[in-house]
Amino acid sequence: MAEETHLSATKDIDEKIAWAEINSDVLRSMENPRMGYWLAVVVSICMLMVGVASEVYQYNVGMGPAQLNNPHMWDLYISTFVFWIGMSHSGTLLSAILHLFHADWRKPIYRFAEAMTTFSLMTALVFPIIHLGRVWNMHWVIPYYSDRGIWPNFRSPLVWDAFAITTYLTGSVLFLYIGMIPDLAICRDNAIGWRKRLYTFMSVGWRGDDRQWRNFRKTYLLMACFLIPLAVSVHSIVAADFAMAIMPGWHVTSFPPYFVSGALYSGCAAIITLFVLLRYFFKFEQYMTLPILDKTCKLTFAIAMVWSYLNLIEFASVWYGHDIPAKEVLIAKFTGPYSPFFLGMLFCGSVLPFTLAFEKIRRNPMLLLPISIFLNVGMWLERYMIVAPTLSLAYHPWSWDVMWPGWVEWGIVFGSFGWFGLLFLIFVKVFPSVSMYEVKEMVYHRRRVVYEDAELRAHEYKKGASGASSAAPATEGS
Amino acid sequence: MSKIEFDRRDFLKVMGVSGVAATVAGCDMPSYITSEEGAEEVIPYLSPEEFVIPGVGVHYASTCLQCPATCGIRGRVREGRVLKLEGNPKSALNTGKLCQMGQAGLQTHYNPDRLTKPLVRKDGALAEATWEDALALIEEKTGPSSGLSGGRFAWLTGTISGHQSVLLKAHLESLGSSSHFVHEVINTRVWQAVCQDMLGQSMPRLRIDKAKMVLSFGADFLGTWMSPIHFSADYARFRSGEDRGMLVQAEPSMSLTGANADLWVALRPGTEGVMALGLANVLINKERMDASALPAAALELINQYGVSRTTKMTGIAGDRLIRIARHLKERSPSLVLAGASAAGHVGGYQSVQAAMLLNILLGNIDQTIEASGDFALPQLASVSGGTSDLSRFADAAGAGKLDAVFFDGSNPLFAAPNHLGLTEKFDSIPFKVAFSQFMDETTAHADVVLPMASALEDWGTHVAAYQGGDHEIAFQQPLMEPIYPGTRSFGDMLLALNSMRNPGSYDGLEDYYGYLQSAVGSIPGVLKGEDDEAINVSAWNRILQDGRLQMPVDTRAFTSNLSMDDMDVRDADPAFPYYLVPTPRGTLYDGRHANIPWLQESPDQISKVVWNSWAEIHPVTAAKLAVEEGDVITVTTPDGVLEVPVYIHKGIHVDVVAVPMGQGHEDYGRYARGRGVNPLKILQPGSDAKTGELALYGSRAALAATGRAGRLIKMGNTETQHGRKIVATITAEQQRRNEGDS
Amino acid sequence: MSLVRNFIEDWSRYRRSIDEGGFHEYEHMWGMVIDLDKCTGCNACSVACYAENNLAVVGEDKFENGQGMHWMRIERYWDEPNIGNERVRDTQEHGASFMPMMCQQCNSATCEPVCPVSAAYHTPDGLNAQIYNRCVGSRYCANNCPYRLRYFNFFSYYEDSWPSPLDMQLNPDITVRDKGVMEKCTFCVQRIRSTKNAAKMEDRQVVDGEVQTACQQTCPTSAIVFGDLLDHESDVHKLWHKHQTRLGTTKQKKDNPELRGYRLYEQLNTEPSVTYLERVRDV
Amino acid sequence: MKVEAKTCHEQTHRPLFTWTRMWAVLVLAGLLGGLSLSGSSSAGELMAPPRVHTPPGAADSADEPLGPFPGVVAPEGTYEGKNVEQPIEFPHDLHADTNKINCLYCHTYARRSAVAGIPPTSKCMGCHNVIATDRPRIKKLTEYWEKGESPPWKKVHDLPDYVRFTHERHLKKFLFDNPDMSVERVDEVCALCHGNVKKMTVARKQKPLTMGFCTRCHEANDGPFDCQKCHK
Repeated sequence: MAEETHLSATKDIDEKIAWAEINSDVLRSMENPRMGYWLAVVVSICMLMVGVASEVYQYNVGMGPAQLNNPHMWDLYISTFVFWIGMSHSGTLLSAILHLFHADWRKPIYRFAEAMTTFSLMTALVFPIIHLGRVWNMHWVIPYYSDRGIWPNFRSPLVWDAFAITTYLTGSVLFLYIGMIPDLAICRDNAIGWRKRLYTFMSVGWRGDDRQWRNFRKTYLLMACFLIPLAVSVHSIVAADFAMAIMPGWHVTSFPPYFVSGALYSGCAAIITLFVLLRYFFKFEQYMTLPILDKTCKLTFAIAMVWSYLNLIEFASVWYGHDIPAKEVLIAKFTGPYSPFFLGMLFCGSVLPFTLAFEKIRRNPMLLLPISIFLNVGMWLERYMIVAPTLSLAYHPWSWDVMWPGWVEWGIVFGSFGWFGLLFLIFVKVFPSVSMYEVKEMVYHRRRVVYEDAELRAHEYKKGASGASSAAPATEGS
Repeated sequence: MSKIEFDRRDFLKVMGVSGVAATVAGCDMPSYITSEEGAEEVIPYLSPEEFVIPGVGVHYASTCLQCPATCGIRGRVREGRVLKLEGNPKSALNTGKLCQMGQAGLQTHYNPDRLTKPLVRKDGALAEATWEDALALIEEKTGPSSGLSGGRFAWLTGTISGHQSVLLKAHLESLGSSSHFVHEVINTRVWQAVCQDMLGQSMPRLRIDKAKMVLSFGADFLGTWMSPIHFSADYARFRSGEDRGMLVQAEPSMSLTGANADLWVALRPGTEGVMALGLANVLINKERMDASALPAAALELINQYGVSRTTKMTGIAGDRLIRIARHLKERSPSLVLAGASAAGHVGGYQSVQAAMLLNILLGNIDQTIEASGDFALPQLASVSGGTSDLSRFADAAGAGKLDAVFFDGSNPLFAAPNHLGLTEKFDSIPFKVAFSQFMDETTAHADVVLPMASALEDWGTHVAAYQGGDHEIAFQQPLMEPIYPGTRSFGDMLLALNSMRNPGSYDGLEDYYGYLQSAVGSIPGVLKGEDDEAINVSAWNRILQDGRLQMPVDTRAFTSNLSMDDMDVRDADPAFPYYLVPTPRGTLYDGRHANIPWLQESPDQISKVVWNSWAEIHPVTAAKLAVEEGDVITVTTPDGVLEVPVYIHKGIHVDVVAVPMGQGHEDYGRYARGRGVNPLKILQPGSDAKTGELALYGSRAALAATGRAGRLIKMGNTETQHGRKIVATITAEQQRRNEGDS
Repeated sequence: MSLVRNFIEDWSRYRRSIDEGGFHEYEHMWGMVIDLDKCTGCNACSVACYAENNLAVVGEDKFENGQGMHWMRIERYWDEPNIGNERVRDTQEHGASFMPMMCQQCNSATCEPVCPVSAAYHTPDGLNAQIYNRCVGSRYCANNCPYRLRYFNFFSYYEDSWPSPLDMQLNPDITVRDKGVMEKCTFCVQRIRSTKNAAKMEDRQVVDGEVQTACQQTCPTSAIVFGDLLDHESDVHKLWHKHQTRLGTTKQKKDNPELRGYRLYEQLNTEPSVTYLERVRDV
Repeated sequence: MKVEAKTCHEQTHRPLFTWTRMWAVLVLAGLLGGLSLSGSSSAGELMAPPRVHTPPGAADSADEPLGPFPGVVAPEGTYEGKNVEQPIEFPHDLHADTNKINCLYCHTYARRSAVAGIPPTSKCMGCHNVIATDRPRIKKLTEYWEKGESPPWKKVHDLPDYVRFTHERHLKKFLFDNPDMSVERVDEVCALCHGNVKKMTVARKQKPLTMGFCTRCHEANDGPFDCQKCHK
């Protein structure tokens, strides 16, 4: 046991793991779901139903029951949309960016992060659609040939959103899929029944010969390079939704980087949450080791600092600027009716991450679970604090108004979490949530490292040892 | 005649569905939109006039009956539906302009709560009946066979004029009765009495546009006083140019006119006259104005009201008094007006008298107060009402002097204060017939309810009490055919009643329209035809197109008969430290517009409150009561209690609580019922000695916080501009300097 | 080469047309002047607008939620920031400040570029049009309007706003808006349209004063002046120049700073076509 | 599923992997995504049938060619309207074709108003209290007339309520301001949007009257393109 902790304290992964063991572990995680799993599925389906019911009601009655009113034309829908879009960035970060940086500790955890990307995008995509007053005309935002021969307004950030999000969704789905092909092959070889058919189709005849691997690597690298600018652009465009408006508190130049950093931040926090959960429920202690958790936390901490810094920049630029209404909004954020949320956001977003500065906490999953969740609560509040206070306190004092969301709005936001959870639950049982082949690569590298320096020491010993006798080197006889 | 009749009536028919298609929402879900063949019907006219083109609106002139000012209107008629009302440019009174009440005339006409069938009270409850039954019952009770005669019968109406009033008088005479009670809550009776007594003319013309300064004691001439739209146009001229006039308004709580004043003075209610005398005192003793025009009695009365005493009684700083007096002297000609808040007291007559005295002292007579004479045809002239008739009616009813009463255009049971105990007295009257469009408080207590055609479906002539410049008869003509066939024209009813009393009269007239044509035709020198026997159709049509008929103005000069009585200012009762002011507003008026959704949702001009009642109090009072905006307070007078949410602003005297009249209906359709409170109910007894008008502004009240937060629905969430340049203000000097030419 | 030429042409056109609100090819340019000194805040314009434009009465609950529809609203302020507030310290000695607010028909409007489907766009008449049946209800335009003068149909108001026979009053020249549609003041475009139609049928130009907006027509003090800013004989154009208010600027430079004309929030460079004349008080 | 530990390197199976196959899957996914986004029908294009380009003359007798007359490019597109049950089966062919009655004689509002309007019943009776009074349809008409009401005609050419179309302006452009046209040939102008009514008894919708139909014609005849001109 002490050995175990010692290992986990130092090594990303234990080089002694047999590849067969890896396969069996990961594949086991995909089989015979337990009671808890079904419970989780039922719960998320119920949440989803709440959302669907609210949306049906809203579709028939109008946006009124959401308590939207004249100054508050946008509210939870848009802020939650931004939140989910943000979530989606972490996957890309881990799988694409770190892939380029050859940070191989990402390998055991990038798969579910990538899945999270895809699913949160699918969740986010729902919101700009349902927030439309006339949902049945949503496709007018997409340029397509129609009898009327009219086109969307390409100056509008909302149209850019439509492009950006759909592109990004397609991209990340492909990336997720391509990355899975070798693993799907493994599943195929071990599956029977409908799974067999599914994996056979999806693994497109992968048999892992040399040429396939070479092309595979090329494609994967290509996709990674393609995805990174996409990820950055998506959230910059979402930021443009606000930055392009002239409203005080929105019309801020630093919004795009601010949004991107916030996105990565919330994404990483979400990864930590899922990391801990998967590690616990699927017994992935061997792969999702504490050192990796530690590294993820360090990454999160760094991004949190960047985010806080950009926050400060925004405050300063407003404070020292001449835009009086913007200043009023800023002051109101600190003192007005929304101040509890705003201060809460500052606490969760900028103070709480300092706990990640301590290694003890970084390596304590049970502690990290609530922390990471609170980080995300903070990030959700951030988005809400971008939308609501500005609208409640814009240029024209006559229409100043504080408004609290109605039940329909809450219902749909609530349902979106159920939707995400459902997708993710299905994923972990149908697809390997840990990348087997890459973990194998990782293990393989570790072995090489270990054995090579062992041989080196042995060699030096033979050179320097003339007659002198001491304890035989560990490698002797091996 | 009949030819015109036929074509008009056919033209006024509602055409097909083609126009009403607009009511199908334009852009809802795809499924809703009807554009496939055969889905809609389109029904053409039978044989329309040449100028009737579907899809093209035609404008017809008529007269607005939303308030007694009788402005001229023009209705846009399309496919037989009147869509919009505009002011009639031909009318000298409102020159093409209209107020919000006038605009909302449409919703009085199209109101979903209108009465459509006659109702007759059977064993305690009103039940639907046919016109025949209703009229038979009326004949039985008031016909020749009923033996009813003399003062046992009475009419109670609102302000009435023109040929309706002629026919009504004829009906009264046929019964040998002379008791015609004319009831208006918002009236100018006291002002008229004072003018009559001091100048010999009850309605002199007021030239606000000629005045360089207007000092108004609570005369809300932009909102509810006399003829607001006419005065608004004058006001616009008064305000423009290098000699831009100055408006000083002294009143207990801010009216719309007060909101536009250069100087608004919060005055202790009932001391208007004192302030006027104080000003006169300053003008004579400080400004050395020539007072030879004034009688000796008035002079020594004035001398009693030195600055110090005036200040003590009115609560206005002495230097301010002196400054106003100086302005009055410098800016001649000026104009001093006294409105409801001055007249509505026990000593109301004297207050108005004092104001008029000030006019005389300042030499405004024949300058800004012009002789207007009487209306050329006295039988058509406006019988303008007041609240004194209400108390007289209450007394008569209470004394059991009335057997049968007919009501029209007035809602006494809503307006009567509790102390009159009118409801019981009213129910004690054996036979009550209501000619009404709506089921209001009074109608609900009637024995027979006859549904009347709306103002936009009916014929009539009207004469304004206040004539702007040239005198005219305002013509009211139908803008569309009656929505409900069950309703009948008031004129037709009067004809029917008359011929019921003495059959044979008005023979050969098929209806009121015919009567009007012949009656107007008989006005000397109006319808100059080739032969005066036949109606000159073109001349008649011209009148209908103009909607106005010019009458000769008699230029009788003023006869001055100056007198002055001492002020009658009552001291506050310590148990009831506050003054209760039932503010009239140009929105719901005296409550008759509470059933109009547009006006219910149109924010109050001062407080911006909609759909509800509120009590205005000063921040100091609010601090005393420890209430915030929207908290509910109780307003208690010896005659009753109100529970209202407060609106706090500084446009009100510290000792005053103002509750707008108009809400608090128990029964006036879906939009009015059970909404807000009615301040008129809890007013205290007391009336002006001279005219007998109720002292509406003379009540005292005690305030108490209930600790509950009420529902105060306001438009807008700020009272201030937060330093932005939204409404910028400059001084009159700058304006005069730069806009001399205009 | 041609690219350079186009650029130069456009630029010079822009410079020339800056007085007409920048680079636009206008037939007309409808503008307004509102004299805040004449405005008595009587609300007639607001009700006239309800009558003319099929505005829904939403009822007290929805009004309380801020879901009311008043294209023309009269705002009332108690303070006087630019001449100091000592006159309103204990009583409102100057009365109230009324502000009639309707869509300012900005020439570089903030609502237009953000509409995803171009339902909000600028017409050759210089109006901010709102095409109801094109609107998808993203509400971005309303968020981006600094004057907060766009109103959204949060419900199917038409279902209970006009119980029969009130619906017979509805104006057939305007769509009755349904839920999910943004709407706003149009300067009574249906009146403009029909007047232009009449003029075209007679092959002539629209003359000044021929088009009257509902609010202008009913205003008891004639505080509202409406007309074509391109027509240099029109009253509205004369008033703009009398008060030295110009389009195409974010700050009015006047030889005589005491002239009363100003546009609301023009520092935001929204180019409103509505000029307000300052309120006057005799102190 | 049954798990037995193997690694993919020890696998042997059919060599079927091809990049084409892989990309096919990807393209498929992309298509699905795209389709799922572009929604179904909507208010804007509800009455849009498949746009058909029919050169004049290629259609059935009911809209047989009325040669494109000078100064006007005829709008494209056809539509098969259903037969509408009218209170009286009014024979357009008899009036307009056989008896050569000008369209504007009855639909007289077309040149004075936005709507063409159904002629007032008095106009029908103007002739028919003497002509063909014995025919059943005329009998029916006379009944209506004597009851003092008009027949409740069904609207055949209807536009959504947010569309404003003025007959007068179109007539002005195509007929009165068109030097090559004379009022006698007005039926050709009407036929641009109403099909060849002369060949029908009860009018049938012959043209789609969709926004595309309008805009294409506006494009061809340089009509206005300002949305607000036609949308109210």
